[in-house]
Amino acid sequence: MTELSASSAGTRTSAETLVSVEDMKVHFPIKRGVLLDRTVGYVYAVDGVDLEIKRGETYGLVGESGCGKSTLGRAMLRLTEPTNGRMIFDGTDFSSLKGEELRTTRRRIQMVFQDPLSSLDPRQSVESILVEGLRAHGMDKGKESTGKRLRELLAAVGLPAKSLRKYPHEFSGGQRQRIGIARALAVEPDLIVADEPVSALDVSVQAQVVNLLQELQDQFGLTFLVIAHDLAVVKHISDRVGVMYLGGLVEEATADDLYAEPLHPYTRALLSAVPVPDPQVEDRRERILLAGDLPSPANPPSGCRFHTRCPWRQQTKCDTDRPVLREIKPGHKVACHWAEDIEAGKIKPHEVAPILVEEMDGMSPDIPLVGPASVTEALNP
Amino acid sequence: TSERGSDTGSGKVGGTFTFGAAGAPKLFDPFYATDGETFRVSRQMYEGLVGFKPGTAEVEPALATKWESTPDGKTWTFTLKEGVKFHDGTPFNAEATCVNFNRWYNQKGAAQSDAVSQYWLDNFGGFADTPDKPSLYKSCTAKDAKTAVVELTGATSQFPSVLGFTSFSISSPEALKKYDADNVVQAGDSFTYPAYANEHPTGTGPFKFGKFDKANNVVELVRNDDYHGDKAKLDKVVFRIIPDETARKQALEAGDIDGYDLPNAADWKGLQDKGFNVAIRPAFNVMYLGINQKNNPKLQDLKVRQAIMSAINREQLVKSQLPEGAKVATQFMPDTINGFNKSVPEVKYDLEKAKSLLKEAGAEGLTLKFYWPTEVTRPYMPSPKDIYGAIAGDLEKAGIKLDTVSKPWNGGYLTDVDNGVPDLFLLGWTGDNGTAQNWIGTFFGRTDNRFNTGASAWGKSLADALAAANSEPDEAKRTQMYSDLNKKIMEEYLPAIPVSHSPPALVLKKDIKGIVPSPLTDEKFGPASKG
Amino acid sequence: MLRYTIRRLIQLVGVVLVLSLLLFAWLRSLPGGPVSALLGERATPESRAALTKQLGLDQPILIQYFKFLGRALSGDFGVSNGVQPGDSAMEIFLQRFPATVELSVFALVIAIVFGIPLGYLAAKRRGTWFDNSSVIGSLVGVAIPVFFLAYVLKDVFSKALGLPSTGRQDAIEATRVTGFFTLDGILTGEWDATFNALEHLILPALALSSIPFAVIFRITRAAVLDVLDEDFVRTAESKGLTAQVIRRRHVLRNAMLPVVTTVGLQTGALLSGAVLTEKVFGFAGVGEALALGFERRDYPVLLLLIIMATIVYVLVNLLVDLSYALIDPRIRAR
Amino acid sequence: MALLEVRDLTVVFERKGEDPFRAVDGVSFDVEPGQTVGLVGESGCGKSVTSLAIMGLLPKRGARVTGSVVYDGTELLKLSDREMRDRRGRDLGMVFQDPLSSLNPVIPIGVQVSEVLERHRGMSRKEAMSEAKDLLDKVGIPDPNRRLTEYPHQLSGGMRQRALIAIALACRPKLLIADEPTTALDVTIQAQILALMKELVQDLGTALVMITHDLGVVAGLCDEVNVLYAGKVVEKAMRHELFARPRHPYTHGLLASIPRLDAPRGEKLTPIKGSVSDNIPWAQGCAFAPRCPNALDLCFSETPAEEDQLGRLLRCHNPVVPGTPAVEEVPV
Amino acid sequence: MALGVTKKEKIDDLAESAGVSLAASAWKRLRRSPVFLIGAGITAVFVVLSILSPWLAPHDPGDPMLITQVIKARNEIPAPQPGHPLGGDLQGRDFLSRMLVGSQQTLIVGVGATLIGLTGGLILGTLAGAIGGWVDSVVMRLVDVMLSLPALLLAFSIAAMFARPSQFSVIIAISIVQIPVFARLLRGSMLAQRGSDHVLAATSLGVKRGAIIFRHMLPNSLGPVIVQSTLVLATAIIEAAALSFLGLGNPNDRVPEWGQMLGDVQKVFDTHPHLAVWPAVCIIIVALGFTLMGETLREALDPKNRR
Ligand SMILES: Nc1ncnc2c1ncn2[C@@H]1O[C@H](COP(=O)(O)OP(=O)(O)OP(=O)(O)O)[C@@H](O)[C@H]1O
Ligand SMILES: Nc1ncnc2c1ncn2[C@@H]1O[C@H](COP(=O)(O)OP(=O)(O)OP(=O)(O)O)[C@@H](O)[C@H]1O
Ligand SMILES: [Mg+2]
Ligand SMILES: [Mg+2]
Repeated sequence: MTELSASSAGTRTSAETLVSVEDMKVHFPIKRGVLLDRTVGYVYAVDGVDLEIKRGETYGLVGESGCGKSTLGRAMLRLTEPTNGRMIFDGTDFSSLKGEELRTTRRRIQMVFQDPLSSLDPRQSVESILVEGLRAHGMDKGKESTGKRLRELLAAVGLPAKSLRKYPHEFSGGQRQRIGIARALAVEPDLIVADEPVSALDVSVQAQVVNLLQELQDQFGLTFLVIAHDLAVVKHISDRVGVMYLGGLVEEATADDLYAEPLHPYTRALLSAVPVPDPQVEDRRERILLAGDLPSPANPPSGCRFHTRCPWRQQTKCDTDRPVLREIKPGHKVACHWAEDIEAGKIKPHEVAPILVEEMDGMSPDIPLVGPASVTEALNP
Repeated sequence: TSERGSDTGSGKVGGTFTFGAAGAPKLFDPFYATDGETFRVSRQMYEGLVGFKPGTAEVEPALATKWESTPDGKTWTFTLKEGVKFHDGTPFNAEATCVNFNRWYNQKGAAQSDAVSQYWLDNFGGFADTPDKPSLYKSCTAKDAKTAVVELTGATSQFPSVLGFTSFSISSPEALKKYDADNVVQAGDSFTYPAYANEHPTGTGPFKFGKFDKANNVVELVRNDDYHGDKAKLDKVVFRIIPDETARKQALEAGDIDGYDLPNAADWKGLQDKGFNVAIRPAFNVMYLGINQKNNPKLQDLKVRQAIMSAINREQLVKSQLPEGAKVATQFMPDTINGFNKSVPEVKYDLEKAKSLLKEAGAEGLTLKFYWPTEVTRPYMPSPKDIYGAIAGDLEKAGIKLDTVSKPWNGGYLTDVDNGVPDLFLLGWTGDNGTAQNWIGTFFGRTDNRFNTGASAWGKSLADALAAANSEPDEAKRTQMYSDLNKKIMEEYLPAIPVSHSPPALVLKKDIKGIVPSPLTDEKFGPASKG
Repeated sequence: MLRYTIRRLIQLVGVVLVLSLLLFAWLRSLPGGPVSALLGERATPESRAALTKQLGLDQPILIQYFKFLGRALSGDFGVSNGVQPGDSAMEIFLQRFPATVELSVFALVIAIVFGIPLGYLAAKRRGTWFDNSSVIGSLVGVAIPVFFLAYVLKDVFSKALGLPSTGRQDAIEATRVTGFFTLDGILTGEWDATFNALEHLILPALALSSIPFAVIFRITRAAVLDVLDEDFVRTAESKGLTAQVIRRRHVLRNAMLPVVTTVGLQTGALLSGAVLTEKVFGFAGVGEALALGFERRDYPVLLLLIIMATIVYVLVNLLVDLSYALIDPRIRAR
Repeated sequence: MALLEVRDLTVVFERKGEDPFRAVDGVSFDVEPGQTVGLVGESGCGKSVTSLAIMGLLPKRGARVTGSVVYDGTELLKLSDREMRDRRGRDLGMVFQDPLSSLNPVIPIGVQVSEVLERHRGMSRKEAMSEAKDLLDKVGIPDPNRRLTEYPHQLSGGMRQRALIAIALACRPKLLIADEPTTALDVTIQAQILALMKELVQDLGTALVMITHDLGVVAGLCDEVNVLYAGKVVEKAMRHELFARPRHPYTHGLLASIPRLDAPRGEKLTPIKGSVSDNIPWAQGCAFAPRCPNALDLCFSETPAEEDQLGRLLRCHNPVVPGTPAVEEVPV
Repeated sequence: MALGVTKKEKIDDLAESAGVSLAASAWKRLRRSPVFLIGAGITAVFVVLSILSPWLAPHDPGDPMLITQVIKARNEIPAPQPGHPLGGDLQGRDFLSRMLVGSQQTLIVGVGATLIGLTGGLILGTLAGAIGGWVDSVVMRLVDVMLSLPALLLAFSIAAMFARPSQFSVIIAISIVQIPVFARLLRGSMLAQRGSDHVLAATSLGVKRGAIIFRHMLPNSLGPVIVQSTLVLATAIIEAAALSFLGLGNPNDRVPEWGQMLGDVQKVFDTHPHLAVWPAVCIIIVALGFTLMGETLREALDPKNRR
């Protein structure tokens, strides 16, 4: 798989491709040890992801909690250092940049976070939040022009101009998210990575932000990577959608294609599981219920990561070979050994006995270690 | 209000006398002892050739019934008491006496340390194998069973009264040998002692060693039924170790102990009111304000030192800070010592005089580094902080500026005083015996002393004069020489300011009889009785 | 769990080594010390110099330290020159340690027996006068200097209650087996000795328990408040369980987690507090030895006792951490 | 007669130094035996407080509950603490939102299931344990024997929620209240849990009060739906009715602002303006008025009464006319 | 009609001020909390008193003006008398003046120790929390060593190490003990800040590292540290007393400090209890004041208590 992506790297980076991620891996070490910490295992949060985002498009990334969406996003921005792989951004290898060069290039890739409150420094006024980025990149050219720019930004995200002097806590959730978006916009980025931009918002407010994102894209020609677990939202705003399962992409297609004809068993199950606010649809729907839970990323299943829960699982290949993401139809890629056969109805789904998801003893970093690790820890009042 | 328990002999036989000790005895071999708690216990089990008359510092016969010296004061013949037996049943005689002398003189290795054989080093100088450090002791011969002849290398006023020190008590030669008495080993910062010193002290005294129960913090002595003199009336003497003074007081009040040493002066009245016998000892000490002439040349001016003396309201100090019976010191020794000079005038508090003296000396605005010790109380200095406060207040009134430093007694104070760091310091002395040499000789007998008298021209002559007086064998002459020196010290030299003599006390239950408070803290429990 | 224990033990050794070197170096660089203590006011410059040389105090600190370490490994930490002059420091520690253990355990028991139920009640009655006054009371408990409280107990309460006002020192003489006076009496059948020991323990233990009590009370209260807010308590209520079962099985068990840690940390307060309390009551334990050691600058004893205090403190907390696993299955895996 | 009749339920929180806060304001609804009733609304609208009030689980101090809750002929609000304890877990079961924090972390799952059996069905520990095993099996927990001795942290999120359902249904209550039972779960797991609940409720004939903010969940599960806004039921209808013809501007707005998976891409969403916190701060008037495109001046001064309009209950002065899909375009 | 319009405007305003900040809501709750008000009141009175004390004190606290009334032998000290309402102390100094001036010294010791501890903790905590990696490990090992000794015992030991005890040595001994506590506290919140979204946001904005640390991480980590400071102030005053009690305090008592006054009178506690009770009660009240303030502050700032 690695060879494949490496050899095709040159051809892929066409003019219209803004971002291309190649074999990105992020493995978080799990450390234990008597005296010195030894690494006893890894959380395979992102485990070999290739993807491309075209200039001006919105790429949506969906998947269940813990499948590595956020980690992938962060690794692309180098907020988490990837273990392996690289990201070519507009022709330059962003992954290998260092120091000042990295810092100045960061301007072009911005992020919007899930929790609008925690992503804003509570001690800074909206003005200084917005100016900070400008200043970091020498875009703060005099009081006058900066002031004008700030007002433009606020207008763009639909906030009143008098917001500048206020502090984040004085805004509602939706408004805060707008500030976060304005901050990202301030430095005139090319790419905005939005990690769950609406999932912390009230349902009635979600739509405001979703609409805003779409408007901004039209207005500024931005490229978006939208990460979300809500399929409906992703489908609504994305041109293309990638589905992640346990650290890897399992399917990638345009939004409509994906919904119309999901090829990967996981995608099928996922789509069928999303409730639709329409009783008639709900009453009609056939559900594909998956058995069991998402396996621990510290101990991923061999072969196809999904084989433990897959109703179409076959005796061969599934539990030994890891399927590669391959293009089955134009613009529609899927990582399944049997995708064609399933589509053609050659393989029928069968019952799957739920398999216990074993936590490797204490390995999962999800378990909060309640109580102090030592005397000294507990001294924190 | 002092009740001298002179009613010796009356009183019941039997019973246990429990004494509250401030600390555990370090060991039981008096020769290596250096501290009061150790001496107090040893004193009950041992006797020396000479002793002190109860309640005084005067020498009296003990194991030796009489002694005489050649006119040059170098050869001393002791006639020993007969029929005396050590606790282990072996006889005491001239030979045993000489074994003890030779044991002292022949200490080896770690035992020669200043921290181990301190009393020997102070009073007799070096050892047999330290030729560079001459010894006062030369030899001991057993002329016959009851006559021992001790030869010295020079005359000293202190002999034979030093033999009354508990350190120079006579031990059983047999036991010394059996329990490896001289085997002192240095271990790290300290010394460990042999079995003799820890478990088998063997003397001739009225009490025998019982046990040292470390778990209960109790030392127990039992009556020596074979004692050669008046047998002890008490069955047992128990020393209960109670380090905290208040705890000792409360233990006394609760009836757990029968007495303890050095009650806080502030408690005397209360204890008396509660019906205890506060036995006040004669004040056999002196507290002085030390002056070091080294660092500040102004201090080499007699007028400045006199000004300091006049500036201090010693009377007020004695009245407010010291226990009942304390007196202002006119010189560096109490009046019970031969050589005390009655004609030394008492210098009164006179602020104006102090100021004018300072003016004359051109020492107005003088700044002095004044040291006082923390973490200590001494019989002559019950509360250093308060005493310092009073003196400092007086000096400041006279226009002397003070740079005050306080350090823990063992945590730098003594070291600094010895190294001549301060200009003024508080210190004092408790006498070991009744010789003048033990007082002014100790203070000024050398020029590199704590007052650095060598800095003044008279320092050397004073030291020489003291040496001469000490080696004068004739008692009357010697006394006169010391008396003259005392006057000179106070009027012409004034190397330091003697402040006060204060009486320490001992508190006992009313029903304890026969204990005579001693200026040397040399209280013997042999004659005591309870009830 | 085992690995964790070993790790902590190795850390402890490191801490003790570093600590001992620091203490040793600093103590040695101070004026006074053994020489002053051994010679006292009768010292002369010569005797001082001679003794300094003889004790090897003129050698470089590091050499002195290694010598010290060599001896220390065989249990020889030197000889006291202030607390119990002449006794070896180790002897002093061994002799006094049971007393402090007895006192601390007693104090801790008082603190726990009163602190936990009161804390629970206060939390249950949050905001009532009972809660407010006990919270303020516990804050006062922390604000009272321990030794002042000890004096008040000693001088006022001992008379009122007819209890001995001195600790241990005037305990009656008895056969000593373990050094724990209360235990010894039971072992040897000398009941009066046990009774006497208990009498002597009460007031110092009360004084010593003030801070642990206040802390345990407040932690319990806070922990119970936290747990009462937890969803699983609501679940338990929704099951219709009886109040007792909820209190015992759901609330207290979870609330005990932070309390247990706190109890471990209170060893620190107990050890420090013992220095003050034992001094006031003349309770012949390690604390008093430390107090005397500080006063009299008895460095060999201080060195050993401080190291021992560290070891005890760290070990107790290690034990507490380990026992944590008994109540919290989430930690067991480690 | 309805199994549960909630009438005019009002919960007021008294907070020191602040004005009392009406979290639930005159909520009424009925639950027939075997029926599934939905309570939907956005965060903070009083869903959980309503359910806790029914269960008698609100704090004794600080919360004033008025109105009436009649369960099977008994007025629950008048029961003593002890009587209420006898009913909870036996007659009324409840499932909570966060399965991890809703289970006691230091007690084995088995005990947590069996204690409710011991309490209400007088079983011995042993009987209860074996019954617990069956229960775990029934809710689809694999290898139930082993899970009995395990602790919550050893289970995955879905398994935990299954265990909670097992606890709630252990005594076969006639009424189950589920407070957002799937919000903390992933879609695929949510589907499992919803299917499980549906199945169990049908098998046992249990009535279900389903609390959720997800209109999709309601659409698939409930017979009757109550839409809450700021503590009041603003609209109540059978589910087909409601989704087909939302009448309250709020319901209408909600449906219009949710992106739908089955809708073609590019369809514009029409959000509701403002945010939930933009409530009307005084007692009169409709709380939704500040955000409402249909608001009249009347809406700001007079609280709309609950009225039966066209076969459904509605609290609105100016409801959306059925068949007019267009909500006025709101500037963002 | 008009009514509706005005109400609508009002609502717009309200909507804009929706959400209340942590600090503001904390303050709102604090203002009404009687416990906080008591604590703050005590603290305020104490601070004002200690600042004004040199002018309030009727006499020089170091002048043994009543020395003639001190008679050790009979355990007599100056009784209350005209001009000296509380009498004199063991050295005949005016006790009221000493109590008054003592408040200032007490404040100095408390504030001094807290400031030094805070500064040390800030430096170590910032290093560990902001830089991380081996710096963090080294700093934390150091902190662990310091924490392996019970706090007060560490203070005693440090105080005992000063060859020349003084007010300074007391302050140092107390403050060093606090350094690890502050350091851990700060490190903890810094680490939390480091992973927080707004720091990530600043990083991805390309803000320089120093600016991130000092403009984002540090200011946002200070809250708990400041709360801790008020608590440490209380402990410092109490610990100073314990040090004096053990003879490790400032031996120069011409300008006294309460703890020193209390620690120094142990010998006469049973006969002149008032010499101990006055400073003790003052210490307790002041420590209580600071603690009440700190605890209520902490509780108010705890997000858990926002409801
Ligand atoms: N710093 C880290 N150290 C160790 N493990 C981590 C770290 N960050 C994330 N993980 C683990 O990596 C896996 C993927 O996490 P990630 O946050 O990327 O998931 P996600 O898809 O964004 O999920 P969610 O929808 O919950 O946000 C998870 O199992 C998580 O526990
Ligand atoms: N114990 C309480 N004291 C004071 N106010 C409370 C309490 N419990 C809830 N509230 C308030 O009551 C209101 C309704 O809360 P409730 O929990 O019922 O909302 P919800 O609809 O369940 O929301 P969510 O979807 O977030 O669970 C909220 O504003 C909440 O702050
Ligand atoms: Mg995420
Ligand atoms: Mg809720």
